Amino acid sequence: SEDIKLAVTTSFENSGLSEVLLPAIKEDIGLDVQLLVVGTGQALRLGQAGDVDAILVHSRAAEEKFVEEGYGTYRREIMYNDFVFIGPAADPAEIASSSSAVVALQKIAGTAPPFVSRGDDSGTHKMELSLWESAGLDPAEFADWYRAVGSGMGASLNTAAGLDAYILADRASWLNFGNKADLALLFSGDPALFNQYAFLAVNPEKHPHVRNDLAVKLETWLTSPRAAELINSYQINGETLFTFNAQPR
Amino acid sequence: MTTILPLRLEDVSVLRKGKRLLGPVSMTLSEGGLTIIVGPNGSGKTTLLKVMHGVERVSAGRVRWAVPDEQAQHHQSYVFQTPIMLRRSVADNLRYPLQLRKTPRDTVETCVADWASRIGLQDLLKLSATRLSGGEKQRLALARALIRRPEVLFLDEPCANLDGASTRDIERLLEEAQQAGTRIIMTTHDLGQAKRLATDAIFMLHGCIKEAAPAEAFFDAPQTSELQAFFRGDIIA
Amino acid sequence: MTTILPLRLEDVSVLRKGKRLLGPVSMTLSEGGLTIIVGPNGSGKTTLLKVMHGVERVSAGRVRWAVPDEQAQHHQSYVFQTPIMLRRSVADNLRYPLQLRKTPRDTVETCVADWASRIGLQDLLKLSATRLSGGEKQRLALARALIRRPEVLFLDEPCANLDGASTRDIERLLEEAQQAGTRIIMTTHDLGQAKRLATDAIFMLHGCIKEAAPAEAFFDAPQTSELQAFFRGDIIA
Amino acid sequence: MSDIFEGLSAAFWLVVTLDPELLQISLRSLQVSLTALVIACAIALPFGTFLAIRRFRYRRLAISVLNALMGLPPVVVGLIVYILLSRSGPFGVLGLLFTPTAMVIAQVIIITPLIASITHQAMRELWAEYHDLLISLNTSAAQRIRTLIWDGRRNLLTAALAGFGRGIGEVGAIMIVGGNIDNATRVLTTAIALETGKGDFALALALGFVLIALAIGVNICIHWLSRTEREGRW
Amino acid sequence: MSDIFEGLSAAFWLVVTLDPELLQISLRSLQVSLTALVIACAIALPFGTFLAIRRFRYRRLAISVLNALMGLPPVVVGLIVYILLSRSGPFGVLGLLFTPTAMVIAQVIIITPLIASITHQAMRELWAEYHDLLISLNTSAAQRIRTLIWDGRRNLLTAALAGFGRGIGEVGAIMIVGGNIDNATRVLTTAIALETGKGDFALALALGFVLIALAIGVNICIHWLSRTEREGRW
Ligand SMILES: Nc1ncnc2c1ncn2[C@@H]1O[C@H](COP(=O)(O)OP(=O)(O)OP(=O)(O)O)[C@@H](O)[C@H]1O
Ligand SMILES: Nc1ncnc2c1ncn2[C@@H]1O[C@H](COP(=O)(O)OP(=O)(O)OP(=O)(O)O)[C@@H](O)[C@H]1O
Ligand SMILES: [Mg+2]
Ligand SMILES: [Mg+2]
Repeated sequence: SEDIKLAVTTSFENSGLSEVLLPAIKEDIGLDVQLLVVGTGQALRLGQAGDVDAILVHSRAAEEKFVEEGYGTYRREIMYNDFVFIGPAADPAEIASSSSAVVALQKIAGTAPPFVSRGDDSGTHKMELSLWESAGLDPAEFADWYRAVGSGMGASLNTAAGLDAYILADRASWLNFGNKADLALLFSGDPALFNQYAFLAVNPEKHPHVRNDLAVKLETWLTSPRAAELINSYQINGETLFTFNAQPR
Repeated sequence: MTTILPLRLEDVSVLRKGKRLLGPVSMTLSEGGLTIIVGPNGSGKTTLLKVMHGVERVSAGRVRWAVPDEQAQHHQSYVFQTPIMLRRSVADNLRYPLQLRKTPRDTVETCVADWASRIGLQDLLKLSATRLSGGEKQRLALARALIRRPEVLFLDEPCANLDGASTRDIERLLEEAQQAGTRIIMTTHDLGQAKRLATDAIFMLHGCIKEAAPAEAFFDAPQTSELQAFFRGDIIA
Repeated sequence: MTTILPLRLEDVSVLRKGKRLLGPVSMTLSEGGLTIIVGPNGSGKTTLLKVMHGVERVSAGRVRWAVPDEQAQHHQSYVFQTPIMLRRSVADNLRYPLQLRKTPRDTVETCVADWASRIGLQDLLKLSATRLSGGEKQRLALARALIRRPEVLFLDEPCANLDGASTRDIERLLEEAQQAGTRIIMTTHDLGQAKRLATDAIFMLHGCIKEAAPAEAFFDAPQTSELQAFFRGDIIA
Repeated sequence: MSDIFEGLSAAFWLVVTLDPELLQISLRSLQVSLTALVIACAIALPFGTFLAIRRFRYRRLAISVLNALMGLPPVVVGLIVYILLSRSGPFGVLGLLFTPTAMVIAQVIIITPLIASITHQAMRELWAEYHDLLISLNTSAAQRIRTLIWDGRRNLLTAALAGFGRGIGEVGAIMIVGGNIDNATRVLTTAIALETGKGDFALALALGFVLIALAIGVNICIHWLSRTEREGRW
Repeated sequence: MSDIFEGLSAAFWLVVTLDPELLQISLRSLQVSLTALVIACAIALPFGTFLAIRRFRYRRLAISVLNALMGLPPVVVGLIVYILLSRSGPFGVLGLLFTPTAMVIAQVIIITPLIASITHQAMRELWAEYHDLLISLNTSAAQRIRTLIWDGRRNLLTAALAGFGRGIGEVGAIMIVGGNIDNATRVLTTAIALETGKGDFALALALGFVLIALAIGVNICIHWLSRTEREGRW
């Protein structure tokens, strides 16, 4: 069988979906997908350097820049999940009853309970920053309660668990996370929290050695009905995590 | 008068890797005098001294002082055949045994100055002891042993690397110590020195005590043929 | 006949931390004979020997062999005052200098067996050399030096820890070596031994050569008052 | 490749402009690692020396275990410390998690076995030399340990420096127990990991070079200090 | 707290059921770290010994730098090795990135300074003892190094074990250059980091305990082997 190297972000890996998809890929098209689980920025760098054959991330602006600069040929949306607000079960900021994500953030800023930010320029972090912006707030002006921890999704959740803090996470990572401690899912469902994953094959013109043929094969599979079925039916504790939304080309 | 003697060895043996370094030895070391141990190389003199002093483990038998070991250890000093120098200055080497006993500082300093001049190292006090010449090391080791004012003093060939004048000086020091009540047990290969100093003597061969007698009888009328041969310079272990 | 002699020392000095260990020394060591160096402790005998042999760095002056240093070094051996034992068995200690020269294996083994029995250590071949008694170490060090068949042999008090019989044996070995053409330079505190062996002698004091003469003149008619005092046993460095 | 040069020049500019954030995290790195070093030395030097001088039944086993503990994976140490210090853990009430103190604790656990092992090795030799003399002088165990540590201090330097090196370069454990919180527990190594994750390799390398320069600086200081002591063999 | 016990029992079950995946990543851990150890020793033992025996102009500086290199942050080493081995780097054509070979290279860089430093420290003492004899016997530098390494081999054990420990517990560098790819470059430490990220502390701890047990096992083996050699002082 053949190997393809795919760089993914920590939130994708932490969701556990890969453990369902990879064996199926192997079975269906005989491809060994080697996952490199790294930060969003690092994933893009690996793609730029030609060290991986494709990347799967969720940070639209960065993805578009990647394609623009010619490192990738195009961007193919595969699926989405959503971001959720996690926080202490007691919910001191009372965000559970918020009408929207922006309101939730305003409440948090109002009560100033500990809040953990990824702080690592990842897709999740960028989403959080854009939400603050929509809420008319600037994290740079926050006091000590706002903690930029500069780590991956799992590590940040661990820190939030330790601090009993609020945090923005993707639903998949949260459901698959084992160290929930006192934390609970407090708010979700605002369309603003939509989280799109996209697949980008590395441009073979920039890096002739990359296995673009395999990347295309993988992309074809990822956008196939079989993938749709697996992705849509992936559940943890009875909850669906991802929604397949690839458009046929 | 020492308080820790007599020392009794009861059937003491030292075995290492199945080899017998010290045969079964039984003896009593009572108060007063200066005992010389002679014997060819490798006959076990050093081993015997170390066993008495308690730095060499015995494989069988018992070593008993008149008082409990812990207490007895306090009143003994030992000068090793190859001097062991602390990696410190000459002065710090002399200070060390006194510091162990928490002697007040000025007593320490007077003692050190006193002993340094007695052994003729007063000009080298600041030198690292490991850099001393062979003979100087031996003298320092002796002073470091005597500065503890031991009741029993073990010396393993203390004059091997000394020049004539130093040897004479050391012998004088030893006589002084002896008069002050220190019991001395020493090995030497210098039969002249043995005769000059001994009040009684021991002859060792192959790890055993072959002959032990008061000095006069030992040197003038050796009983065993081995000791006679040794005096003639005939035995090589 | 050696090929590396004469050895010339030209105004050699050794200074360490501003202290002069060896005063300016000039001398020539020519072929044949056995030179004995005597002097009180700390007078610089060891330093002088080491300078000649090239293991001690000189601060001023020059040490010159008849041939380039690298080559000269090949034909010398040295027995240190405190024997340096490799942390290996007695046999491996004897093998080592031969192995350095890539001597064929069976030659090595015959040589080792031969020398071990000459110095009476044939029964201890497998023992770790660091466990030997003081005298045994000295004999091993000597054999390890002689096994290289040196043209020039430096000995620093090789008999200090030896019993009478061993001393006699070693002296015999040295005479043999000398007859076989080895040039020997040695220090000793045993004036009897000095007289027995020397063809010429050097007296050192405070790092300088005070007197150097053929043996007879040296021992029977010492010129300087210091050497006379030394023979009387009066000088303590 | 160009990243490396960019990193070097970025490091240069960070340093010459005395970037205040860099200064802060560098100082925190130093503070955490030096504190951990002092504590670890206070434990490891006597303990390693003790192992060198005392024969007891399970000594060999103890030494093997100590040597094996040098391989304690930092991530596991971090995890255990995290569990112990977390609110639901036994020491949760102390509120130490995500503070420099927690980072010091983790580092102490990681570097103590290393320092103790090297100490043991260095002291074994010196003990072989001093053995007879110290027994003859009827010293207590404490006196022996003190004497060996003092007279062998030059040899222990390597032990301490190895410990410092491992501490200052460590990231796995302090990431977990410190949390890499900006302005609170971010140190050089966690900042490097962060920049690496962001894909900003030049900045990561720049911080790395600063860290290496710091380590070299500390080492040269220490060597220079120990040089003012007497030169030569010992 | 309960995580720790769960971890212990999970470790126990993983081991008794001989979990095939565990076996695979454990073997890979061992393989990478032992290979790195052998290579690092081949470089560091002679080099550390050389530093102990040779006086040259910048010797002190060289030793300081060596000691400082013990503090090389693994993440930085990983990054540099990554940049060099990356497709767009100078050695990209070799295709070594994300292979066990790359992990070995990174580990060699990390542990060599540590082993060399400890070697230097251990050999200095032995050299002081042998100095006069080896000079007197007119040995070449290579002969001196060989003699010291051989006669001091028992002291070098600590150096090697410290290097092994640092290697087997290391995660920062091999994560970057190995990529933690399942079935290809995943080793125990990267697996632990992964499980920690998932918040599955029990499994992470279980893997950690397996790793520690492995390290203890290797150490006891080595000690036992060196025990079959002659007992005692040396
Ligand atoms: N571990 C050991 N195994 C076997 N033999 C040993 C061991 N240790 C010491 N020996 C031997 O024990 C013998 C006795 O040594 P000891 O040092 O007591 O002799 P000595 O009478 O003091 O000799 P010297 O006059 O040369 O100092 C020596 O032959 C030595 O080689
Ligand atoms: N680094 C140093 N600094 C100062 N003095 C030193 C240094 N090294 C050695 N010495 C001194 O140099 C002197 C000469 O020593 P050397 O070993 O040559 O004497 P020696 O004649 O062989 O004495 P011995 O008969 O006792 O063996 C000694 O007094 C010693 O203390
Ligand atoms: Mg003896
Ligand atoms: Mg001398």
